[in-house]
Amino acid sequence: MTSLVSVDAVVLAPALAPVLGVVLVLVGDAVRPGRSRWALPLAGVVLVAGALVALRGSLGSELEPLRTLCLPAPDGACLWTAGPRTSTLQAAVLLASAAALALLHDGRAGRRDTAVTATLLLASATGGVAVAAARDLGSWLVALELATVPVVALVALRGTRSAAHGALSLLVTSLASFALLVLGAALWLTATADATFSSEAVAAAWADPDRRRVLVLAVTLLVAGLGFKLSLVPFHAWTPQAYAAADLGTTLFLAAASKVSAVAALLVVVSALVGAAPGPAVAVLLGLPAVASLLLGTVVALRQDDPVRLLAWSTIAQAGWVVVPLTAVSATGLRAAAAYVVTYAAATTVALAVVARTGARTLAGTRGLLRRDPLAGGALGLALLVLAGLPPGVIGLVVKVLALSAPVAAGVWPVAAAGVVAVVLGLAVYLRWVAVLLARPEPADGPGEEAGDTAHGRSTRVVVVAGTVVLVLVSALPQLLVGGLS
Amino acid sequence: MTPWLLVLPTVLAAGLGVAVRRDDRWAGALAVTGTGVTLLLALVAWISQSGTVVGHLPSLPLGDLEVPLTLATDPVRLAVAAVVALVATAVQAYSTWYLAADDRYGQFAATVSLFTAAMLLVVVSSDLVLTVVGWEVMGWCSYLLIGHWSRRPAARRAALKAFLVTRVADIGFVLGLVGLAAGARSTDLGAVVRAWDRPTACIDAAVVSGSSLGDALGACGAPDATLRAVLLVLVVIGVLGKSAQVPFQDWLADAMEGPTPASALIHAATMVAAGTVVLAGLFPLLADSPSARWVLGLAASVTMLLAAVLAFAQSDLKRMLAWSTVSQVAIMLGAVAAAPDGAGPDAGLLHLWSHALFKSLLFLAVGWAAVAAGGTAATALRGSAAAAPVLRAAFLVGFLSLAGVPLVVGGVSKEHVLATAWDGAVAGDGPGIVVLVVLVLTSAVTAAYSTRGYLVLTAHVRQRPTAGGVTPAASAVLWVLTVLVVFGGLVLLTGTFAVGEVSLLWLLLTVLVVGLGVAVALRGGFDRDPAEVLARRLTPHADRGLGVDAVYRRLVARPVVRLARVVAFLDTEVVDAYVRGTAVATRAAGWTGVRLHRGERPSAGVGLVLAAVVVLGLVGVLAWS
Amino acid sequence: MVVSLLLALPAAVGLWLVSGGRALPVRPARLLAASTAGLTLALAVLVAVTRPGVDRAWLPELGVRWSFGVDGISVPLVLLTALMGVVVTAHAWVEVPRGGTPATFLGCLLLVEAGALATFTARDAVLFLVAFEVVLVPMWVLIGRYGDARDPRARTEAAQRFVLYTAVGSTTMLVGILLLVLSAGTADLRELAGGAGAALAPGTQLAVAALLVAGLAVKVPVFPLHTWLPPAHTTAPTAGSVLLAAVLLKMGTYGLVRLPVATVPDGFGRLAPVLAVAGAVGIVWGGLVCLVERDLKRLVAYSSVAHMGFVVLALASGSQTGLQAALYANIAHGVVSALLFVLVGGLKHRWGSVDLTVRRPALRETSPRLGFVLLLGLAGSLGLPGLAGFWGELLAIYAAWRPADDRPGAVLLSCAVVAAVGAALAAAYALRVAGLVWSGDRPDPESPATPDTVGVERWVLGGLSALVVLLGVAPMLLLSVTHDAVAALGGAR
Amino acid sequence: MIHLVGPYLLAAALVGLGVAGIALRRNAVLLLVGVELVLSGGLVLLVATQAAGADRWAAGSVLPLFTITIAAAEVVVALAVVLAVFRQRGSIDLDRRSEPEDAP
Repeated sequence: MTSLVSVDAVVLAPALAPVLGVVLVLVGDAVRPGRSRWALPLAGVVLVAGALVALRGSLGSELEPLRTLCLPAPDGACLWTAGPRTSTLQAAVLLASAAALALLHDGRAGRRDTAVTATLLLASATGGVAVAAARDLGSWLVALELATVPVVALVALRGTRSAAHGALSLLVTSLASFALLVLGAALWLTATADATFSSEAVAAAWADPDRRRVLVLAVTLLVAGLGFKLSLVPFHAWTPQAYAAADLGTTLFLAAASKVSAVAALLVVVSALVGAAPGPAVAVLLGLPAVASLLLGTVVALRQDDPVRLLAWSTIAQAGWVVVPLTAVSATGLRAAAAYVVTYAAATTVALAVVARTGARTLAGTRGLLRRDPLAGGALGLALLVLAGLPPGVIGLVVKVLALSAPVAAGVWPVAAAGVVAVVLGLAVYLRWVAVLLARPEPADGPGEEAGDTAHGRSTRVVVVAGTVVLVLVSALPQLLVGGLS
Repeated sequence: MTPWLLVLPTVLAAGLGVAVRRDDRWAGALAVTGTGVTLLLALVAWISQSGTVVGHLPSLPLGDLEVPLTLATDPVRLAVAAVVALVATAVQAYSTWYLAADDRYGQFAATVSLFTAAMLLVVVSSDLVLTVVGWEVMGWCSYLLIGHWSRRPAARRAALKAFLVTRVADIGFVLGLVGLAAGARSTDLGAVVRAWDRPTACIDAAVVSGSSLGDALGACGAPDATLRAVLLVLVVIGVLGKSAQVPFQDWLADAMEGPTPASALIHAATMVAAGTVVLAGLFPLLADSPSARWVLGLAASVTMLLAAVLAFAQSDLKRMLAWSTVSQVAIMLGAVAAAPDGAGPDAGLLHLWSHALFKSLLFLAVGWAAVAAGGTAATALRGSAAAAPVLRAAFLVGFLSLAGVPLVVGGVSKEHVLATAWDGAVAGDGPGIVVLVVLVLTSAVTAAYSTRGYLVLTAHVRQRPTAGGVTPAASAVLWVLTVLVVFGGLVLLTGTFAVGEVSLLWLLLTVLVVGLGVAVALRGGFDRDPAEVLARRLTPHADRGLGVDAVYRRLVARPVVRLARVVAFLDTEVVDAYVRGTAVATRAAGWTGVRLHRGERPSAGVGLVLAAVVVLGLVGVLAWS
Repeated sequence: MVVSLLLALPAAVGLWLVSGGRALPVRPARLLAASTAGLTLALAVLVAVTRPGVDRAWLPELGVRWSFGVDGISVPLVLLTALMGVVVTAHAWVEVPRGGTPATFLGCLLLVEAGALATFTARDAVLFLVAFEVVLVPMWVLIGRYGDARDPRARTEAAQRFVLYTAVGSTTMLVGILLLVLSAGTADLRELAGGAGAALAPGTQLAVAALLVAGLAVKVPVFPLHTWLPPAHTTAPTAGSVLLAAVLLKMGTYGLVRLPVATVPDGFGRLAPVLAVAGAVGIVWGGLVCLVERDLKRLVAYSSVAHMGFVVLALASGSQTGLQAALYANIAHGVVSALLFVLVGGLKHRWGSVDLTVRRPALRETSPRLGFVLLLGLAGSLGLPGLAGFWGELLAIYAAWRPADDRPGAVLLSCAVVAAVGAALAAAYALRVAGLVWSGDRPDPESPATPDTVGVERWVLGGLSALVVLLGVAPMLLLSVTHDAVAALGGAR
Repeated sequence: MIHLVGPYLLAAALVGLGVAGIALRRNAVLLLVGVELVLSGGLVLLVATQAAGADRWAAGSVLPLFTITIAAAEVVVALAVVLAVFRQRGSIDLDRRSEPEDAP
């Protein structure tokens, strides 16, 4: 007996990279405490490197996923299984974390707690990467909480009164959802008698009425627990508070990296149900929150005047969109959800980076941005159109088409109908902002107004440019994104 | 010679006329040339051609509907085309003088050319679509011509009224023709007639061989007679509108607001007469459909007499001529309606032919006289024929013809109409008897107002009106027309119009009736206006067309505008309300959502989570256990 | 290759004008835009003659291909769109609305053109949808930014209403397309029209047809989904109105022909009576509103509703004649309404408003050329023979009178009668406008005369007028182009 | 296989108690306690499942260990945040609204 499990460091690299980053930062901080200006750049480099490794994986094939941490021969199950979709999601998590770091770097130049920030963020990214590849209950739970807990601390770290309040909201919701997740995991184990997310076990459980009941309850609790991370209505209440309270970098992390990892976790659960559990049950469990998110998110976003809060409510609506294809419980639905969340994450990253760059606290603060600052204005406009799903943000439209095609194929009409309504309301939300961007800048809107935590730094600019390039590229060739998720 | 050649010159003249409209001389020359060439071509064809010549355009690819766009000429059509071209040439030549001072003469000349082209198209059309084309273009041109002096509110209103009234009637016309074409799956006139014609020979043979009529109809594939009657009635409605017959009669008198040459054209040879041409084309179907014949016959009869009476009582001589047109067109339509199956529509067409000659003469002459006298009212025109010798001759011949005195062209044609009506009355399957009776009455009234017109125009007055710079062209036009009116009856010798013999008895009857009318008119002596003597109290009502205009307004215009207001209101307040309602509802929902989340209490999130879990769990477990 | 160039040229120049070249001064910008539009027109003619195609993989996961090409149905629309591109960019010499930089304005025009061209050439259902959406944002900018300068609020509202209302339609259509594509297993419009769609179960066909018709009816617009159109037209700048009427509305009818009519004929057949009634009501409804409408631009917009009613009615009839009539009326309305909007836009530019209740010197007296064109446009609008509008409307009435065998004859017959009444209403409102604007008294010497049309505007109006007449006197030009494709559609039934 | 009604009932009772605590208590620390109760219900369930019929990895025994560790970490963060909040506003009542003057 050589070892308990096989370990392939190259396959694990996307998760190991941030871990390495954590170690380096902690060691560095221990050597020269308080003088860790390099911590954030270092973390960024590590994250991008990890993302590149992960991207390599997304070129692979679905039939031969990257596997490691496999048990010896008779069992043969692998605790880490990363197909192309998983790899792409991991890359998205890492890149979004890097973007968040960039904003934090610009936003808190001169702060002393950069090492802590970097550590927390890297830890959370590790969790996000790991949860995507986890295929058993234990790793899944651990990775998920590793992704969640540091974020609470990150929000609280800002130290203001509202940050504390937001962190408290986030905390209590996350605690409750953690309890639900554990309970759900226990019920899952009870129902399927298997600690992995395997469709065979689910199919077996579904065949027995008693176990089916427990399984449905388990899925309910798991969806509820993940719904919190995804900001699905009704698990969304913390979102606007935490978004508005945190640093913009943290907000970006919450909005992008955290959402991608949550979706990755959800995909792990749902992919076990595909083909095993009949659609309608799961369709209702996922469909109700999805529809509620779509409608409530857009409707409330329509009345927001703070860009960050608007984006928070838009996140809630977009979370609904991510879940829409999952209601079909089909392989195409999984792909559509992944494509949607990646697109959403990219667009939101760009939008928040631009908000950080301008420091606007109200929509009016971005008035005429397209003329004052064509780069930022154009990037924001494109990102909003992607979120709205209108060309020239073609990718936004493509992923909406993908998202709707799953429920249409499965005949989940109420969800499709809600999607139609949400598209239109969403247009109202985002075009309202785009109209402000297009407007003639008022003379009063001088640069002097740009107070607050403006981040005119170079790294924010890099984020904006890189994000825009990604959006333009995948808009022109949607295959680049969608192909990596099959 | 392809029939398209008849239409082309005037179309070209119209097109080029728009281009050269600034230069009066060019415009005039072009217009006269266009119609003149057409006249020549028509005459040459009429003389040289014996049978039917068909001209094609590439047919329209329309799937299951065949639209061959055929034109056809035969001697009758060529005769009518010739007279149309003649009148148009006369009008064009005349208006070079009449409208010499007008700043929009060029437009006028081009419009007249287009108008002529449209009428020629209707005349030679052998395709229902082309008929509609000519028909509608004429309507539009009438709008432009009547409203030529658009600075005058009365002219604007008259133009609007003319177009709208005829267009409303055209609803029937278009639907009728569309229905006929739909039955035949073709718009070719021949195909339509074949498709809708009653296969009489087949039915008779079947009935003789012992089957019932119903079976015979079925066996022979006879078209639906009821539908055919409905369609023909629809077409007749359109014709009634364009020809200003009851109940659409009122627009034509108002149309006198247009320049006199335009009136001459509209009244004499084109628009109002076009209905006769169209119905003549559909005659084989019409003859088989008693209901359509009755509708047409009754409307024509009522119009004939009513218009004649109104004509007599008009205080304005130009309007008198207008009403006389209405009456005369009714005679043509009456002839078509009354003609029995064997007779054919040629009596009506012959009357069209002669009416074109004498009515254009009268209008052009009155136009000259009005220029000389400075107005068209009977009092103003009194004695104005003295302005020029040609006027005296023109009025004499014209009114004789209008009255239907034998030997002049109008008399010749009217006798044939009488004879046809008699045949129809004898055959007994149509409105022949009604038409006959009313026609006789109308003849008397017509003679009376013709006498009145002549008396008024040629009365002795102290001050002789001056001729007023008439160009030789204009007076030559009048002379030519006068001569043609006198000798036009000789057209019968060509054998173009297939009409029966007229016995001496009819001649005698006509003379008697006309004499009666003249005698009545002369009751007040030679120096007084007969209308003042006989119809003083009727005159104010007649001048207003018996107030039919108000009826139109009350029955059609006002309800439609009211309906339009209601619809406009509904459009913004009901149809659009759901749109605005959605916006309001969305905003309200957003407001509610914001209110619900205003507190941002940490505990609220937890509560929501628990509640949702309970609900979802219950739903899931209960639904799928 | 040529097709790609046809789409890429206006798109690329348009994108550059709204991004990199936004600061370009008006002279070079409009020269660039106009020459691009001219080149596009040349390419469109080339495409119409050679009929090339392009077909590449785009989204294999969804079976969507990057497939563009033309057939008899799309050729006239491609030409019309390219021509309107020239018209609107040339119109920049007449008037460049304020509200942003001229380059952005022109860029948006080119982007709308590119989107419309892509819509008309797309041979893939999903690609069609994407192209369909491309025009929304530039058009929204045109209305919202460059619209009527006097009323910013109305401008914003009209733009928002336009984009949201049509998005409701296009998203509904999206669901319909997805259902169609997923149940038929292909997104290729040729395959779908060639029998893949017709083979679907009746229930699916009906559902697909209902979704597609409901979605596209918004864009057409069909009564009662038309209320976005009048405000959009009223506030849009002249060039925007022209594109809206001549190009965007056509996308709706084109979509109706391409999607429900061609792919799910049985399902469409079951909906046809409803559509026919909506069309007929629209004809009369639009005509009646025009009788009392005060704003000339709104009036022309409502007349569009009436005219599109004829198109829809003809489509609903289901016969080949009906299809031909619909396609003809479609193009005819494009040309006539473009003419009227250029003209009315010019009047608004001159007068400041086009309120019909304000007494002004008659056009016939002060500016005969403008007056002539107005009269021509009105005559075309009322369906005068010899002008473009006539053939489509007459044939639409015929088609409704004699619909395809599977249509309820009585319903369509009543619709034909109503449509004929609507034609009379058209005469009434056209003459109402002529009476108020065209004819009238000589102006007071003091009242300012309306300047007559000169320069580019004159050429634009002249060209459009010539086209109106040409389409009227030579219908075979267009009918023979569409005939084969229509016959092929009929054969697929 | 033995019937495990007792452990299941215990788990249900713990979860119910925890949920009640979460729902009714407005004090952050007491809420934490409620969460821990729900968690322990889950743990009991896991162990009971393991006892009822072991899965191949004995996850019912292993998972509780993981979970307890995570919960401990979570509580650390939670207490830190609660402390921070208490320092900021002198109360850990979860029903308090975010103060407008501090809102962004």
